[in-house]
Amino acid sequence: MSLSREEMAANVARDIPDGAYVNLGIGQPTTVADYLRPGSGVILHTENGMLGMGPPATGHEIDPDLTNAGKQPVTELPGASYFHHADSFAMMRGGHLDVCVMGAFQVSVTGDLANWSTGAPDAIPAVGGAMDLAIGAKQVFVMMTLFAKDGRPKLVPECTYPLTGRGCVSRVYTDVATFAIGAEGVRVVETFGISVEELISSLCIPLVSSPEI
Amino acid sequence: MSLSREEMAANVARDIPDGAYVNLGIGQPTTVADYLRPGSGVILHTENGMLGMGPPATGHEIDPDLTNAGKQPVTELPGASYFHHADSFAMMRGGHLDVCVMGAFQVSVTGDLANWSTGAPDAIPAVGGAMDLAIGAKQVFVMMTLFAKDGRPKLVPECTYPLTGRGCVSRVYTDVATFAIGAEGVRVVETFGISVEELISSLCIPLVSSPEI
Amino acid sequence: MTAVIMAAAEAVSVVKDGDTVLVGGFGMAGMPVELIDALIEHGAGDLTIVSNNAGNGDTGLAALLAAGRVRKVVCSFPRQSDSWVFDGLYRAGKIELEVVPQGNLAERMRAAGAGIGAFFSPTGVGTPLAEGKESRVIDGREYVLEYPIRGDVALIRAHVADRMGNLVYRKTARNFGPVMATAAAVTIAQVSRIVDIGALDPEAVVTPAIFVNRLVAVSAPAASSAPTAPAASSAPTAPAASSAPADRQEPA
Amino acid sequence: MTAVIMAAAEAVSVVKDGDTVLVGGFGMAGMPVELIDALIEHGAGDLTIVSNNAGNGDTGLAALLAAGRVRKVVCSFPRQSDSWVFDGLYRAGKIELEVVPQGNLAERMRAAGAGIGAFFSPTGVGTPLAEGKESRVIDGREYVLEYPIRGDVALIRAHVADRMGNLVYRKTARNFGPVMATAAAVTIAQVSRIVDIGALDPEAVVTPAIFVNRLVAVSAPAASSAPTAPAASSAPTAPAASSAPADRQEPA
Repeated sequence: MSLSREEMAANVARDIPDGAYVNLGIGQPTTVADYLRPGSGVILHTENGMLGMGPPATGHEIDPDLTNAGKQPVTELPGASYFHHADSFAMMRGGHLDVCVMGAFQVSVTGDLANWSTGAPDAIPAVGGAMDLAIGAKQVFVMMTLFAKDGRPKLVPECTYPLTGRGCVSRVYTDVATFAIGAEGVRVVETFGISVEELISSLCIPLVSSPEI
Repeated sequence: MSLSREEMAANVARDIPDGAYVNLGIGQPTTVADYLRPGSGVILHTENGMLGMGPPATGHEIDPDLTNAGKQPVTELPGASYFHHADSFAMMRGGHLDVCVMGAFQVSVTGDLANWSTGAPDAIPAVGGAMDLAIGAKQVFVMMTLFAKDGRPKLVPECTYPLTGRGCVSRVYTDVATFAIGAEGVRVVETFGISVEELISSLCIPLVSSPEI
Repeated sequence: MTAVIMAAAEAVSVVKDGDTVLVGGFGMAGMPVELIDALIEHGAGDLTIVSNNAGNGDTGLAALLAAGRVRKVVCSFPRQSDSWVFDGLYRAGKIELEVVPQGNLAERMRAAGAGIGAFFSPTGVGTPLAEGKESRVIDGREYVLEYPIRGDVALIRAHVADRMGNLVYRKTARNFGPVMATAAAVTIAQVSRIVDIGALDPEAVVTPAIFVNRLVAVSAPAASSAPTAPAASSAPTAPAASSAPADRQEPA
Repeated sequence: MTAVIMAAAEAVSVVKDGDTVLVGGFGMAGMPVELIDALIEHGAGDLTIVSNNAGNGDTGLAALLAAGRVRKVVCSFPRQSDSWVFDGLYRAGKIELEVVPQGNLAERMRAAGAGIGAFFSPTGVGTPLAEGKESRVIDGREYVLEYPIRGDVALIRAHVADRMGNLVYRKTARNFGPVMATAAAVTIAQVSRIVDIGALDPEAVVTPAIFVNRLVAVSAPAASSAPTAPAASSAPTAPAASSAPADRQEPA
């Protein structure tokens, strides 16, 4: 059985080291926070100027001056700090975040990431902080379904969509398998309801398997 | 009669606009603060990370964590703010200070400033924040005796000492005259105990006089 | 000169046709809505607006765009669930757009404020947003050369100011305010409250007064229902969006 | 990882022979004297020290130099009235010196911490300190290209830390600390006091914990007789120089 979005988020959460400084991208990656082990000591960064971001705000906690990168109301944890945008992005771009988690349209076998534009001629371009996160975090985890709605694989020999960052992705968490991207190429770390042989035949890329699979 | 150092400092202070943000260099320029009109609203910047610096600290006010650029203990005025070194120098280099006042070995007719090194082979080079101040403040005022101890003029056709900054000085306050440096060249603003003719004959530079002299 | 306290209409009258105006805020958090309203009233047009987004809903920046006063928007993320005003103008070819990665946007304004002529940025390398830009490999890593973004005027929202113009902000409404304040020839700050000189802790001032030219007190800013006490963390009283939609295209 | 609290000796044991060590302080204000003492005890040598000055008197940085552990000093102002240790080593040809204008020194470390590959600086143009460096005219003004300064380790002194490593400083002892904390692979902060998580105001944190790896509590730092309460401004009790001489060559 392929994984639900929640199970994918749990897989990502499991690989985040205790005490790591982490930025969770807008949309699906935001849900990874729900699966962090209590007491993990993971500290969340939000690009709009905060470390120590807490869970979504509800009811009387909602404060329009306290939002995440998706502009949703959030809360503040003890030990939080606020800083301005240049400092926040210096933190990202300077390589201080341990992990960031983002969605993707495509990831290439060399870790190129495409997640901001489909290149459609009528689309309004918008990139936000994705390019800064992609090149800044020590590890970039991608969370996506392995196949697009039209069935085409999203883990590809080379990205056909406009790039967000080059050679930056180290792990890809999908509904049917988890991959590690490194010097040796793409390694299958785990599969879910699919064999490595089926994976190989459905993807047009070279794969190596972890010994334990 | 040529001016005392105190009178030179008073001349500089007189030309600092009310409410200006000002950096006073180490040594003689520091004394300009003593001659600012009470209520002038001038706000002093110190390169080591403070706006709103007050007078020197004495007795029980002395705090080793609160010093000026000369590492002398100072005080804090209401409305002060502290910031780190990169922010302090961004303030200087970004053109936000209205006036800085510095000493000089030489100033050229085009406003070049030499005040950090005599180029002596055995000297230990040291520049501090002088080069940043020279290029950063909206106006650079120099305060110096017009002649060196050996009698040579310090307002020169071209600096022979290593430069601190190019074309940055707008006013030169000396013991025998005050000069303005601008597009039209060097203008004598005021003289003290010396005639313009004597000035011209003792300096090897073209001078224009203010109409009022 | 320390900051001068004035009404919004007078404060924004410094904006001229054709100016580049830096507008604070990340979405509505930190957006100086009352200053923008005054700018609409003032009437200056042909503006270039530099802001993280291109307006939300029908107020603030969106209202300025709707009034036809903006020639060009420089931002990182124009397309949001509620950016219909910008979307319509853009699709009708009535507005120019320069998309800048958010970190480059912040750093380019920081460079303007800090006197940096240009800098080699790690962001955008190998992407369409670096096309045509100078690049260089330094210590084995490729960078793109980026230039400062300066404003004629910055409109920002802070929380509390003292009468000199020192500013503190509130939570993530801080965002672009401190950077924009350094990058504009004239910075106008809308604040919830103006206190006496000496009332702010010098260690906690975020924007020193040297960067602030004009102060406008707006006791109940439309963009925020934040309490006015600097240290307060109690709940705001006005309603707020309880489930703001994600503003990025979700690729997954 | 949030900061780990340890003794000075253990904290500085991360320094290896040949490392580049960023040392905070402007003169003695903000100088992490106890960390430097521990580093002398630790014994690592062949160090490159990046600091604003090159030591004062016979303690702190000066003691490290006197112990023969430093190959090179990168600073803006080595020559001071009480820099006899450095002066002697320099004149004896026993130490290298790179003089960097103070603003370039701060900005180059800031660039290292912010991921900037290089930047065009307005400072030093046309002076001997720009000789041999790439320059460029941008918008009619000349700039010099400056590169980041990275540290293997930063030794800084702050005032109060919480147990995560968030730091606040005290008055002008803040100086280079926040910048150096961002520019080193390992940042060690000496503080007067460590408080519980939540005890610092999130709006007033100057160095977020992400930049701090090791915390060392020194209840009575030798370099300062500052009171330990964060907001206190009462008089210190230890004597201090009442008429420190100017540290710059006075040209007038």
